Order: sequence, then C-alpha cells, then structure tokens
Amino acid sequence: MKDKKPKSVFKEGAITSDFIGNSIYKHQTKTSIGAHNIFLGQVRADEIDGKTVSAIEYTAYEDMANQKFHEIRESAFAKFDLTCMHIYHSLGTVKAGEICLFVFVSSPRRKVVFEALEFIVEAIKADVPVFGKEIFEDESHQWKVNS
Amino acid sequence: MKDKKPKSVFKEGAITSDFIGNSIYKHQTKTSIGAHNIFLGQVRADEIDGKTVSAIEYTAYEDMANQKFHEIRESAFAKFDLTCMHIYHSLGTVKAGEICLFVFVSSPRRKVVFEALEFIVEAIKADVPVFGKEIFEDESHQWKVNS
Amino acid sequence: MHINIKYFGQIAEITNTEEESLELNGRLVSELLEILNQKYNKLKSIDFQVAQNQELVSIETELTGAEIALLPPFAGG
Amino acid sequence: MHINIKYFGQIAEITNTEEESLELNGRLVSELLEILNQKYNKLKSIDFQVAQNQELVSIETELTGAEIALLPPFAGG
Repeated sequence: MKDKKPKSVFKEGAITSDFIGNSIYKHQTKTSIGAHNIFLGQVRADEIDGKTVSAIEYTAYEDMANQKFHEIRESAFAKFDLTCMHIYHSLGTVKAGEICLFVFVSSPRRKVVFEALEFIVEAIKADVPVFGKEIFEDESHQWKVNS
Repeated sequence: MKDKKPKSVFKEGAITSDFIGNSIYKHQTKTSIGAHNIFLGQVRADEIDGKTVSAIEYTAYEDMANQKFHEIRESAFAKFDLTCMHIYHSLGTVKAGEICLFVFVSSPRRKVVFEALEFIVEAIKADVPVFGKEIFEDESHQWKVNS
Repeated sequence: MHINIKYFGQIAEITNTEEESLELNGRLVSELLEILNQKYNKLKSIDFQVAQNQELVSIETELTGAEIALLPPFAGG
Repeated sequence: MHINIKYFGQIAEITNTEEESLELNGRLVSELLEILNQKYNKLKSIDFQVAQNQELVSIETELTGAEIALLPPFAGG
C-alpha cells in the first residue's frame, strides 16, 4: 500500500473541489486507513494599500521544485507511518477563493497524520522554489513572500 | 463571516466524498480564508482474532453529544482565529473504507488551522458520547473503544 | 424519587432496554448504581461513566431527579 | 567557464529574461554575482538565494559549470 513513486506535483491553474473529492473517494478502497488529514491553501483577497488581490500567478524552478517535493515525500515516509501521501501545487493563475495547494496524508492512526501534515506543509513553504505574483484588481502586482 | 450557530452534527450513514467536495466548494466565496484543514475518520477493516471488521454501527446519547459538540465549537472559536468550522459525525452503519467523521476548519493563516483541528478532533474523541459496534464479516461484534 | 435512566452501547445490550424509570429511596448516584448492579448482574464487569442531566458526574453526586445515563467508553470518530 | 543562469519571479522582471549564458573568468559564485550586479543594477536591492545544480549554495561556493539559478523568496502554498 506504500505509495512512494515520484508524481507530478504541479497542475496548471486552480485545484478544484471535484478533484479533491475524487481523490478522497479513491482512498475508500484502502481499508487499513483510519485517518486522513488534508491541507488546502486558498488564495486570499488581501487588501494591501487600498488595493485588493484578485489572483496569484505561480511560477516555479520546476526541476529543483520537483526534486524538493521528492525529498519532502521521502523524508515524510521515513519519519511517519503513512499509508499514502499526495501533494499538488498550482502553476499559472489562481483566482482569489481558489485552491493552490492540496496536501493529503493517510495513516492507520490519527496522531500520525497531524504531525506528518504539518511537517510537509512547513517544508513546502520553506524549501520549494515556487514564486507568486499577487495581481491586484487594477492589474498592478507585487511579489508574495511566505511568512 | 464567523459562523457560530449550532448545526446538526449527526448524519445517517457514511459521509460521502461528494459531500466533502461540495463543502470545500462552498468555501471558495470566503476570500479571507488562506488555509483549510480537514480531518476524516475512516472505518478500518481491522483483523481481530482472525475476523475482519466489515462495518461500525454508531449510536449516540444525542442530546448530550450535541451539547458537547456545541461546547467544543464554542471553545475552538474562543481559542483560535477561525473563519469557519464544521463537524459531521455518522450515526448508523458505516462500512469499512467509508468516512464516519469530517472536521473542517478554515482560517486566514495556516498555523491556526493545524492547532485548531487537532484540538477539536481530540476533544470529540474524549468528550462526546458516541458508541461504536464493530461488526465482523460473520455478523458477530465487539464494542469499539477509542485509544 | 422518580428517575429516568438511559442505557447505551454495550450497557443497553446487558440491560436489554435503552431506557427505563425507577422509583428510588436513595440520595446518591452510588445508591442508584447498587440497585442497577443487583438488577443487571453483568453490569459489574463493564467499564462505564454516569451522566446526570447530560453532564458526567461522580458516584458521590446527589441525585437531582434529572435524567441519568450509563455511558460505556466513547468511540466517536 | 561557460555558465547557464536562470532567473525567477521578481528577478526575471529585473533581468527581463528568464535565462542566459555567460562566459566567465572567475571561480566563485560571488564573482558571478559581481558581474550580474553590474549588468543589472536593481539586483542589489533584491533579496535572493543562489542555487547551483538545483541546490542552494553560499556565495563562497566554487562554480562547477552546472546551472545557476537566482531565486527570490519562496511563496509556495
């Protein structure tokens, strides 16, 4: 049931709720799983100096990013007793309210999924070369920085 | 955007992936949200003394359970900066591989959702009077105890 | 005192009912439990908590006449 | 030495290209950066990290001839 093979992490555009629902559905045949934990990053319509973010345009150093995703994946499987793990990140334009990051971990037991999910999300934020251009409603922009 | 009104937590039978996907979809109009965290409890086909669990039949002391869910909800909103919070728990029969618990928290920022979700799930496990009868394939049963 | 008692899960299996009413002379939860232990022999072998008016209480608690529930270990989620 | 350089995000905005090749006499990442700072004035005002062969390196690192990338702050998720 371990599921360690490298996957394509990047998806063009937003990650839809249908895609997420379907991904959950696919795990219902894996009856050793007792707990799933899902993180979703959603683009906020932040107001900055009176202007509102309408979308983020994501780019990445894709080769390095895929390598980093792979390392995060390997180290999560080494640290935690996970049955499955999936990561999807958007490239291109994702509008405010849409989902740009989907991280999904599953395990027989719940304690494991909480720790694993936070570890993975923090590693993605810190280590993966993805860049975000926040587009305002007037088409001006600024560059996003993770806090 | 705070969403504190009491809700019906119990649902008859399993919680479907469609229901979960739809619930995610509904949050895409809430553009102050930056992070969602979702916990799903799934019924495991545990093998116990050579017999395999095929389903769990859930019952509850419903009045007290709803009161406890309400208290958990209030204290989560008091402790954490949450935009929304939803809890659904199954009653009746949920087959192995199906989902019996769906907890969904959303916030502008990610650190909050990790802490809040774990707090809520642990409180549900410890404080809410829900009972689970593990049904084996030969129709014998045993009573589930949370660990 | 007239007490309404609810049984759940494995306890309801033992009592063979989910609810009953008892007329009681005693004052404490422990006195009610003594009566129930006599009525349902297997109850002694089971781990459970007692709720009065939907709040968990110790066996030294005074009965108020509110609903009593016998709750086996929780198994939510 | 022949070096292939990639630019991302805000850096690509400044360089106005996502990729270029340079012929270089220097030995260290810092020497490459000096040249780039001269070529692209605004680079000095920007916070960035350097990757060589897809791994972050310090400016004292020796150039190996592998691909160099100038990476502004990460913003994934």
